[in-house]
Amino acid sequence: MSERSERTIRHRGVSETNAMADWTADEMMTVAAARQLRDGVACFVGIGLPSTAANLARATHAPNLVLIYESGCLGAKPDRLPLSIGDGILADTADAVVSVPEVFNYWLQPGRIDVGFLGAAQLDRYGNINTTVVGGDYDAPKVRLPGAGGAPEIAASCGEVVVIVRQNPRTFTERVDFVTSVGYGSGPGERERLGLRGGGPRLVITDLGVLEPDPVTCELTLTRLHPGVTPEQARAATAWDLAVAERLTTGEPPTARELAVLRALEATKHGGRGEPRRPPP
Amino acid sequence: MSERSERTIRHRGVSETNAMADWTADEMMTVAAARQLRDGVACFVGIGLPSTAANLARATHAPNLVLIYESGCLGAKPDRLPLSIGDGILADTADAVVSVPEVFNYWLQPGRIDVGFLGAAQLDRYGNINTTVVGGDYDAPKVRLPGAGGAPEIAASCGEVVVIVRQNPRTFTERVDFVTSVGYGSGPGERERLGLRGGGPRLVITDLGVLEPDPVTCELTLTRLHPGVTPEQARAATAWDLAVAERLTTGEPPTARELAVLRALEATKHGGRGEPRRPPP
Amino acid sequence: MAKLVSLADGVADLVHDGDVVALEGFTHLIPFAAGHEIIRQRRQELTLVRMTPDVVYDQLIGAGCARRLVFSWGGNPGVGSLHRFRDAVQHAWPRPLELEEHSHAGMANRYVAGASGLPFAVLRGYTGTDLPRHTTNIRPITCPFTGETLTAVPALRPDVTVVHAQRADRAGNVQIWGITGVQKEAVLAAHRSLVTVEEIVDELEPVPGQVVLPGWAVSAVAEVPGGAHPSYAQGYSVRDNDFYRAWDAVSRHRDTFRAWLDQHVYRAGAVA
Amino acid sequence: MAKLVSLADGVADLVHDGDVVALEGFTHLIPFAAGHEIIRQRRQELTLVRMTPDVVYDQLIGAGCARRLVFSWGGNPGVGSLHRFRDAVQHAWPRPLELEEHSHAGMANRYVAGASGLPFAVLRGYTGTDLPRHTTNIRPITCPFTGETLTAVPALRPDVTVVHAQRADRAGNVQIWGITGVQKEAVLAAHRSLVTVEEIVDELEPVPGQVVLPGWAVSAVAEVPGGAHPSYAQGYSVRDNDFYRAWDAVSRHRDTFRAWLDQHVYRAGAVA
Repeated sequence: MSERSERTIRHRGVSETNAMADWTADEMMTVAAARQLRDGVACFVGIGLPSTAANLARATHAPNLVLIYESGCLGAKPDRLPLSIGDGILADTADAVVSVPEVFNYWLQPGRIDVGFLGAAQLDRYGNINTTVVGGDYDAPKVRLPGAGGAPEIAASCGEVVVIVRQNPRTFTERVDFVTSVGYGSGPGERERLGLRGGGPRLVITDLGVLEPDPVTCELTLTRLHPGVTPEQARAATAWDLAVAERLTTGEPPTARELAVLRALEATKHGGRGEPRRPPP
Repeated sequence: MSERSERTIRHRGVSETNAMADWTADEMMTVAAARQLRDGVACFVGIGLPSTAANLARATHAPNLVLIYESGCLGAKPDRLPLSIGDGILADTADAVVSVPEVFNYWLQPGRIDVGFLGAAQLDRYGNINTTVVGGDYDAPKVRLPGAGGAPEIAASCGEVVVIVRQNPRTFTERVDFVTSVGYGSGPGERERLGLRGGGPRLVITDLGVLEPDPVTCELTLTRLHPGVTPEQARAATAWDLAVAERLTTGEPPTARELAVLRALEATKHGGRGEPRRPPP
Repeated sequence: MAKLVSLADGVADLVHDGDVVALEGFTHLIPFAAGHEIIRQRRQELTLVRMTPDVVYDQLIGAGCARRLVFSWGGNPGVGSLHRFRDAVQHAWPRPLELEEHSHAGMANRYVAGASGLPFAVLRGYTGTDLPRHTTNIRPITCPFTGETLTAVPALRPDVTVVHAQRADRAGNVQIWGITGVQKEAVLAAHRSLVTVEEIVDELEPVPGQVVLPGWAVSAVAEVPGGAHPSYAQGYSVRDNDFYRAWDAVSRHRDTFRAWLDQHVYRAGAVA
Repeated sequence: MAKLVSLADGVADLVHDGDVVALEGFTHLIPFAAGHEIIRQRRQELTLVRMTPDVVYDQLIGAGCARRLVFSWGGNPGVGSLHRFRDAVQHAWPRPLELEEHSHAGMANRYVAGASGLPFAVLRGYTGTDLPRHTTNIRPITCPFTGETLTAVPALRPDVTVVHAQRADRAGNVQIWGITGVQKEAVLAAHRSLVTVEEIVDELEPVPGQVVLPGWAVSAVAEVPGGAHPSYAQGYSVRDNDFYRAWDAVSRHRDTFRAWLDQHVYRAGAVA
């Protein structure tokens, strides 16, 4: 998946007097995700949108957010967007850098991480995630995706999971072709039966709105729309018969500060050739 | 057990013209142990006589001996005798300092250490070692000893084991009261049956001579005497009917250099109160 | 974030009668001052856990704080026996002491399992020894791939772990260097943790060989300069070998031990 | 003691046709130059092992060196898909590629078991996912103390592991700092190991956060400045993000890939 949104649809903001009130759907999605991170929690961050959202949160309302990267960086405090989960800026600014076995065994597995951020290539109504293969069968897939990475255990062991994913009927599918990471499995009680100790998906944040599991059925339910989005758009972007909350709310648009900080962060995400060799520190 | 020998018997050396030719039985034992360490091997060292012998070897014929201490110091190169397995000089001079779990799991357990040095409170004819309880039963022992420490796994996993122990009938016993560390168990094939991957005791070095396992029966056999010791003395110091090799040899006495280096090392083993607090480095 | 507390408050809050308590520190950085505070607050019925119950546990055992000891090597390193430990085992003085006995490799792996949120650890260990006869906490386990038999030990999950470290910052991030032993695992395995430090600083200057425990993984930090004495804190102090030697005589008899305890612990302040 | 060798000699000596080969380095310190040398020496039928088979394995797979891939995440980090990997899986080009697929936690623990001389590792992982349906190398295991079911994975024991590091001394002691990933475990799990380094120095000045691999635990060390490019070596270089982005176009079609391989690997010297 590309780090940069390929969508260019722009929403007209609420305030004509605010020069920054133009935002993209991806910006709205990132801001909505950042807002979900309470200050001081520990957050297991993947690269791309989750990392952008987490760093936006840290630069705005959550200065003490603890960012954990699977490369072993605990409490990283990058002043620019890292370009990979192993960016040098993460090690340079971390409270501690530990080995990859340690980050999984001592930090993720025992449930020390409050929030896990995940993406998805396919997602079903119970928040089960596929990032492995789409179409055909496993041995001869139509599309071979990167695979599991840290996701199965993040989904199993974090206190809760937040999924960030663009909403469309190919992604929001009736049945995932491969269960890479378990959400609520086949429904209520399944996580407990499997012995998964984390709480599972608490939120799915898309470019259209926010879905939350129904407290009884565990089925993902549309609970919030981003400004300018209709329930019909969200239902049309979902292959299953999307449940909509009785009290469907509309989220606040990005504030000028959120957008300014987000765009300043994005501007740090330039490429660049490797610099010539420097002497060691 | 005291680090310092309480024996004061002195042997008259071979050369009347050598002013250093007076040595103690413990010195002979330490020198004999040091000589067994080939240069470049990795050696798991306990404190006391093993540490003295290993450091003597490193200061004489084996400058590239790799000293491994269970405190996690790999390749320590102390210029004085460490006073405990966690002496700061070990960390300061080590190639790498690792955690205690790592030293056991990544370094000892896979068989990376060539030689393990062990002491014993009791030892039987198959080189099984007791450092746990003597007399009475386990729950109400006559003497409670320190216990296992690293010894059971050193005895199991090192390429070979060298035992350094003073010889007397209480220690060299028909049957150990508790098997803390396995030598050859009940005899040939037992290590293989137990799945122990190290070679077991290759040498037992005492203040009287050297015992080696018989290649067929695995029974410890007296193969060498220190200068001035008789086979009868060794048999009298052994509670079982000690086998004596057909070709019993007599070891070389400590050289002047060995004694000088050993005594210089011992002289560094002074005590001392903690110094007042210093600023951190 | 770890709370910054006094040693007395830290022990009062975190160490309770009947708790499973681990004081760790492998020769280096042994939390003696915290041990004395536990004695001073007259904690009872503790299960004491420690790989090397050396002088600090000799003191706690002799003071009657312990009901049970889980350990792998109980001696006065470089000196000899622990007389209070022996007296408790051999003569039930001042009270009986139950033992659960392991090897270092087993204990280290039990902490690793605890830190990892696993119920057990697997090792090549104990095989052929008499140790498994005396506890149900050493059991065989079969490799599901090769069929080979190995040894399993259950995770250690102390109610509270206490360690000493060189430094912490004001957010409670703890920095340890030199021989770091099993401290990280012991802290992460525990439900609660108390770290005494030589000093609290504004900024933790990185040091080669350091282990950093993030403040959000520690319950409380107390500044206790010299809190490892007679053990040492690399960069701050050296080991007081005279004390270890002198302990042999002090601890050999009940009355000299009690006099020492009275003078150096009960009547002393929070800092040893 | 590790031998000091040229990269070409190191690969010739240590990497053989049909071997199980692990190139590790978690985003940082990826041994690209060694990968290119393996391609240049036209190794065949390799089982390639790596947590994150990114661009370096896209190159090895596209060059036809691999029969099998054991991995947990195969993508171009921050860019997108690996087109050579996809072409091999989806169209068996240039030859079929068997997959054995895990999670990061599983792969990391497989290396830990290998480094520890154990036949398997235990973790909380894979449960409820479809991963266990496609390999026999993920199996349930029961805790002998609690009865709880966990997951076992077999040890990884590569024939040879190749990593890149910042420095080594003349005895072959290797120093790595920054993100150290799973390199120590991958080296210790392997029967043989080759470490490429930015430079060989007389003395390894200690650096905070360092991991040191003793020379006696490494088979050979080769000085290959820039050997991690387009990945980076903290303290020596920064990541060449343009290269990773450009790789998407280079690798998308077989002919552009072959042209790149011809120009930048086959016709290049030992140093990438």
